[in-house]
Amino acid sequence: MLFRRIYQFLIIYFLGVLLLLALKVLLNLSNYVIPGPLSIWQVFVREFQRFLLHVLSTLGVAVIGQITSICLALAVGIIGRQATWFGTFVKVAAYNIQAYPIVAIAPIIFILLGDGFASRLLIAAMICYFPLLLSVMGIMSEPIDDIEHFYRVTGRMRWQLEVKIRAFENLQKLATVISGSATLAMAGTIVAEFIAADAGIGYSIRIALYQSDLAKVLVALFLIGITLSIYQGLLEWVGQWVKQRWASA
Amino acid sequence: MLFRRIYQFLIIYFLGVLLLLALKVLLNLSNYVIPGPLSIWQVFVREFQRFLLHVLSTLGVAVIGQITSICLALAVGIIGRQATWFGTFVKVAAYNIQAYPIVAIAPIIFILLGDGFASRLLIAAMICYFPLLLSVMGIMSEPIDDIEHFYRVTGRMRWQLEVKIRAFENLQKLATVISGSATLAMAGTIVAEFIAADAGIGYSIRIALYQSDLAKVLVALFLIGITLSIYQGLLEWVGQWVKQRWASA
Amino acid sequence: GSAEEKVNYRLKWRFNTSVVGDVYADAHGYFEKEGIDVTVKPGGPERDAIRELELGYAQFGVASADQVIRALSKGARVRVLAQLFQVNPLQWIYRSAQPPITTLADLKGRVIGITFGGNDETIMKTILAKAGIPEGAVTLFSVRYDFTPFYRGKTDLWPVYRNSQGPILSRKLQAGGEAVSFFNPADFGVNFVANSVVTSEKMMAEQPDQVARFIRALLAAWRDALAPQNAEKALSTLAKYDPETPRDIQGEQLRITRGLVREDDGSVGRIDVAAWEQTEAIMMEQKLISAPVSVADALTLGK
Amino acid sequence: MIGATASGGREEAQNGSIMGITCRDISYRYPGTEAFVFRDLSFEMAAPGFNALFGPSGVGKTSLARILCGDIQGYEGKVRLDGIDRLAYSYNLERLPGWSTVGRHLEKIVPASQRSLMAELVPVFGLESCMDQRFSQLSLGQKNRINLIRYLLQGFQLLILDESLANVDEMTRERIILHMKDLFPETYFIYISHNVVEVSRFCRDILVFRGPDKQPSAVVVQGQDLRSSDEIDTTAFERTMLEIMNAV
Amino acid sequence: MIGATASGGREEAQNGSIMGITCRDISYRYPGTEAFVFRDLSFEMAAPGFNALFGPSGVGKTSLARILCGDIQGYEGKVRLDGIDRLAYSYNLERLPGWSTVGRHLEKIVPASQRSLMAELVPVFGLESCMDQRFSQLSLGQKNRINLIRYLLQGFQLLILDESLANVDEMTRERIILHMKDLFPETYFIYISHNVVEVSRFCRDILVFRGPDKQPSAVVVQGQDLRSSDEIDTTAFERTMLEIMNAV
Ligand SMILES: Nc1ncnc2c1ncn2[C@@H]1O[C@H](COP(=O)(O)OP(=O)(O)OP(=O)(O)O)[C@@H](O)[C@H]1O
Ligand SMILES: Nc1ncnc2c1ncn2[C@@H]1O[C@H](COP(=O)(O)OP(=O)(O)OP(=O)(O)O)[C@@H](O)[C@H]1O
Ligand SMILES: [Mg+2]
Ligand SMILES: [Mg+2]
Repeated sequence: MLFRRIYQFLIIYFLGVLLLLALKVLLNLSNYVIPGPLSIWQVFVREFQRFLLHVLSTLGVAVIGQITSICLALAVGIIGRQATWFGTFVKVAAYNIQAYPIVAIAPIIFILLGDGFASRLLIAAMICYFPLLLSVMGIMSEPIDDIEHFYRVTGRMRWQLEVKIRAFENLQKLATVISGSATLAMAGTIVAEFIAADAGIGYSIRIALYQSDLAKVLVALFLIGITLSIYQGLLEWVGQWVKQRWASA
Repeated sequence: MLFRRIYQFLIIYFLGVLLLLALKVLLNLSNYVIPGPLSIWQVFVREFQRFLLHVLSTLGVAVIGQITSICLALAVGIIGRQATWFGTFVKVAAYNIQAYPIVAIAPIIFILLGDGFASRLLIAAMICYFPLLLSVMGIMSEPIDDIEHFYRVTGRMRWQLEVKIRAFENLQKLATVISGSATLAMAGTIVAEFIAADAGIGYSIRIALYQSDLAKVLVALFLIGITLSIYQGLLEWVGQWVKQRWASA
Repeated sequence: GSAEEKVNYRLKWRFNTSVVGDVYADAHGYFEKEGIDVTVKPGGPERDAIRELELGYAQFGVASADQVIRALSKGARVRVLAQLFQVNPLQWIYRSAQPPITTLADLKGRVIGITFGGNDETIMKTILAKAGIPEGAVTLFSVRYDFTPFYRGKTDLWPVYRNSQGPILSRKLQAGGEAVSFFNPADFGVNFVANSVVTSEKMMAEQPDQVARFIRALLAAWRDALAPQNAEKALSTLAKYDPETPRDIQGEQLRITRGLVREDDGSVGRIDVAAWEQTEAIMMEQKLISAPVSVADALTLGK
Repeated sequence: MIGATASGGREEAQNGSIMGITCRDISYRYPGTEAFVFRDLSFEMAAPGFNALFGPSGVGKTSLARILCGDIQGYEGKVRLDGIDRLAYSYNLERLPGWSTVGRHLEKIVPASQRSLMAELVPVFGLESCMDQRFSQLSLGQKNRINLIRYLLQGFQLLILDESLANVDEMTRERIILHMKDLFPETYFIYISHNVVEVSRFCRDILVFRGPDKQPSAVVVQGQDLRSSDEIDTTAFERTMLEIMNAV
Repeated sequence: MIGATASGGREEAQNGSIMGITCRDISYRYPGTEAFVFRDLSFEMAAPGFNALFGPSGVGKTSLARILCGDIQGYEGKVRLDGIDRLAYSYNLERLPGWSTVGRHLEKIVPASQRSLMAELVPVFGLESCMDQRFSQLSLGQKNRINLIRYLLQGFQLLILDESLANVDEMTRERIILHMKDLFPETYFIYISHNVVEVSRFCRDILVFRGPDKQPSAVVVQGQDLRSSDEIDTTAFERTMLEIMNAV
């Protein structure tokens, strides 16, 4: 699976690059608009190590951001699943904050948290949490009567149990969403770096864009893609493992 | 419900503003860091009408973007649900594209599509589609054996039917995710305007940021929140209606 | 030529006072008078006029000198038609309460905001090198679009566009009881060229007449827009293209823009070859290009 | 007490220990449907023990059960549950959560005081070998029995068993019913089953449904109410069966 | 033909019309479990008609059914299905999709050639009033019957009915079975039920499971195979019942 994931990524990536190069040849574009294969390769060789380190540093933040947002989404999803006043209140809050483009509230975040690691993490988590939230909310607000009935009539139902039941019955869906959200955590971290940081691959991309250096951008995208493929492969594997453990403990 | 949604938004918004003002007083920040209530109000009065028009223009694009991304997510989710080579290929592609921060691929999008409406729409849709995709993928890849069994053994199962069965059984979850994705479509459109447009509330926010005018940003956020609350209320209502129609046609 | 010739003109930045001449030309029929149908398109940080020239999305554009030089170094066939800003508007704002910067040595010990990867980084590093200030003697602070660190005194100098952001910030801080000053690298001999009008070599070769008419119309518009007696007309035009900025601020912006673009004799668009060569040299020094590009060859001089 | 004010014959009861179920003129149709499930249904089940609802499929047994336990509201008529506070409706499609074995689940939900009873019941129900399995790994009849056993151990005063043993073989079913009667003599069971022999033999009051078009729409037939020690009286048994068949 | 090469007595069959089910030495345990569900199970069901699987809950009826229809693989031994190409396993928990009425669903999935047959079956199954309802609005027994009816109209040669009528009352069930036998004489039915009376009366070959510890682990008992026109031979019937009870 992991292996397949990686070579499929490679296919997609090179198809994309080929498309760009085809465009270059067709329209007779200079290296400034679309860099030639040679210069992409040179940039790759030159920047590989540095960019890889940046990507890994980004990945580190992304992982923490993802964990944070999973917790956040679970918390909000569990509270927001209720049709109570407070439940809908939390839901409305969670939704509205998401509607605001991060860039617009980033200044407020920086005022509140300073511009260190915390802000970056928060931005990454905010980009990542919402899709998780939607799924968690969808799953958590749908009763599984055949299982829950007993606990209700015996007065044993607690919210923890309810959450556990619904999570377990939707483990497959949750796993899909959580492993997919790795992607968002990564994108979120990159955006955060783009806005705020002076490290990480988002920062490198920002500089490359300032310098109109598409070759660097392409190399960065390549490394992001590879790293993400591996990370997601791992996550899926962990997901499988958890499912097996929980289903056969 | 709609009414509750709106006043809950108002509570949240004013709590947020109060927090900022409290911070202002506590840290003794000057007006240029956090504007005072009076100047926020003045900006509100001055800009209300203009910003409202911008928000509505943004909403228009967001609606189209959301529809586009629902279609996209359904298409990709339906193809990607299969464990075939092509299925995982599409999935890997869908995931990787998402991992790239929009800002990084925006230049490539502009190269390919020019800078018209298409680019903006694409960017808005790309931000919105992925969370939808995750949910659709989760839902579409989980068989509902008790219903599907018959169609399988009688050789009647077509992918359309499979999709229909799974969608119907998960209507509640899909409705949650789709109406929630309005939020993302809005955010996506604003980001697109931020990057590319010369109209819409995203553009206004960008200028406000460039001019370091937090009061304008706050007014814009207010209008975005109100508009979104109403739009989401409508969507939920439509969702209810569809559910009722489909479940009792 | 016929009035049917349609061309796109891609600006470097969105519609604001920095492009007053461009929108003035658009609003008051300067291009029509020359028989060209020009669509003036606003720019932005994600825009690149030189790319669009090659892709055929635009026939004329505004690009900064570093973009031109980078493009040349990568084989783009781009030509500079006119240099709009004689003085680079990219300058640093600082509070007047701080010791004034009268010599470069005064920078020592300050916290200086720069946008990593941006032109301000190039310029500031050139200045530091020129003044012999070692990297450790100043603190470089990574800048975003959010001014809070400057507002809250975490940085002493903050890069701004003198003509567009300058007046806005000055006013804000003044309202808070603080006066501001600007540090202008040009005052210390660093002339890093800013926005210029460009077109492709192909246009130059195939439509020299159209190019001539375009630049004639454009420069006339700039000249008129910046003429003090046309200030009201220019401001009314701006109000249409840039409703986001209050008119009094626009007046201030226009005044400053005039000082950066217009020469004493009222002329605009002069290409300062020495400044271009200095810009290229700086970029060589900073390793932003790997080999000289002979930028002078790309400049369209003499009229 | 559900859906009723205290009126009628039973409020003389001096304490809660005297239990009884009385329904008067119950009419019900599901929202949005035309047809009544039942009309003016009246009956009484005077004493605890193994009582039954019997009748053709679709006649309204489940609906009545859900009215009794309060799941369905909006009916006409009166339902009185005297001396019954703890009651539950259980049905044959219920599931246990999948994250641990059936045995562990039972341990969690059975009060300590009922543990020894549970130990007694498990072999009666033939479930020894299932305790280490997950619920999803059980056969249908095993699922039925596990579900029933957990309800039995909750100390309900009224327990409605909607086809709770429908997928269990007859021998096991008989054994289970006889033990239930011995071990829970004070409990009101309402057993819903399609097996006329079983109902006739083991039940006390059998409410036989006749459909909404006949009047009365249901009659109570006295069953043989057999216990494990009893010998069956074949004639009486056959009479009961006949009575039921004629009622339907 | 599933899980077997053509060897043994039946390959002499000149054409596909001679059907037969033969199993030889089937042993199976679920992956990850210790205990065998059955060991060296051998049996033959030589002719079409109403055949049955019978045995205590948890003995392996469902498992064998799913082996026969190919759902379960990885067993030892041989399964031969001669002359049977179209076969299906159906069970009592199946559901119809909810987006239209039961009647509309049936219209969609019943071939035009079977429409008149369907019109005949609906009243026999007592389902006239259900056609305008959604599946979720039906009673359990109604669900069972709707599910069964749609399988009957697909022209299967072998149809395994796993407790497909378990939640239907006995009278309706009897009526349904008799009509099925009349209308589908050429079809191989394998009927799984816990009702010994029903199985003894209506079935032809009854495979009675004895659990994995006894040898042979299952025996075939001849049932009365009653049709709608037949009178029941009480002695023979009681002998069959006894035979079954003894076998288990
Ligand atoms: N949710 C519902 N909406 C509309 N009608 C319903 C609903 N549930 C049940 N019915 C109808 O009410 C009638 C009684 O159903 P009920 O489930 O009570 O029958 P039952 O006696 O339990 O039958 P069975 O023995 O098959 O379980 C049936 O005709 C059924 O179609
Ligand atoms: N997925 C599974 N994993 C492990 N064991 C299983 C699984 N499914 C069934 N079993 C076990 O296999 C045995 C036979 O189950 P099966 O469902 O075939 O019984 P059955 O004869 O159909 O019983 P019933 O009459 O209760 O439906 C049971 O003991 C059951 O616990
Ligand atoms: Mg029922
Ligand atoms: Mg079974």
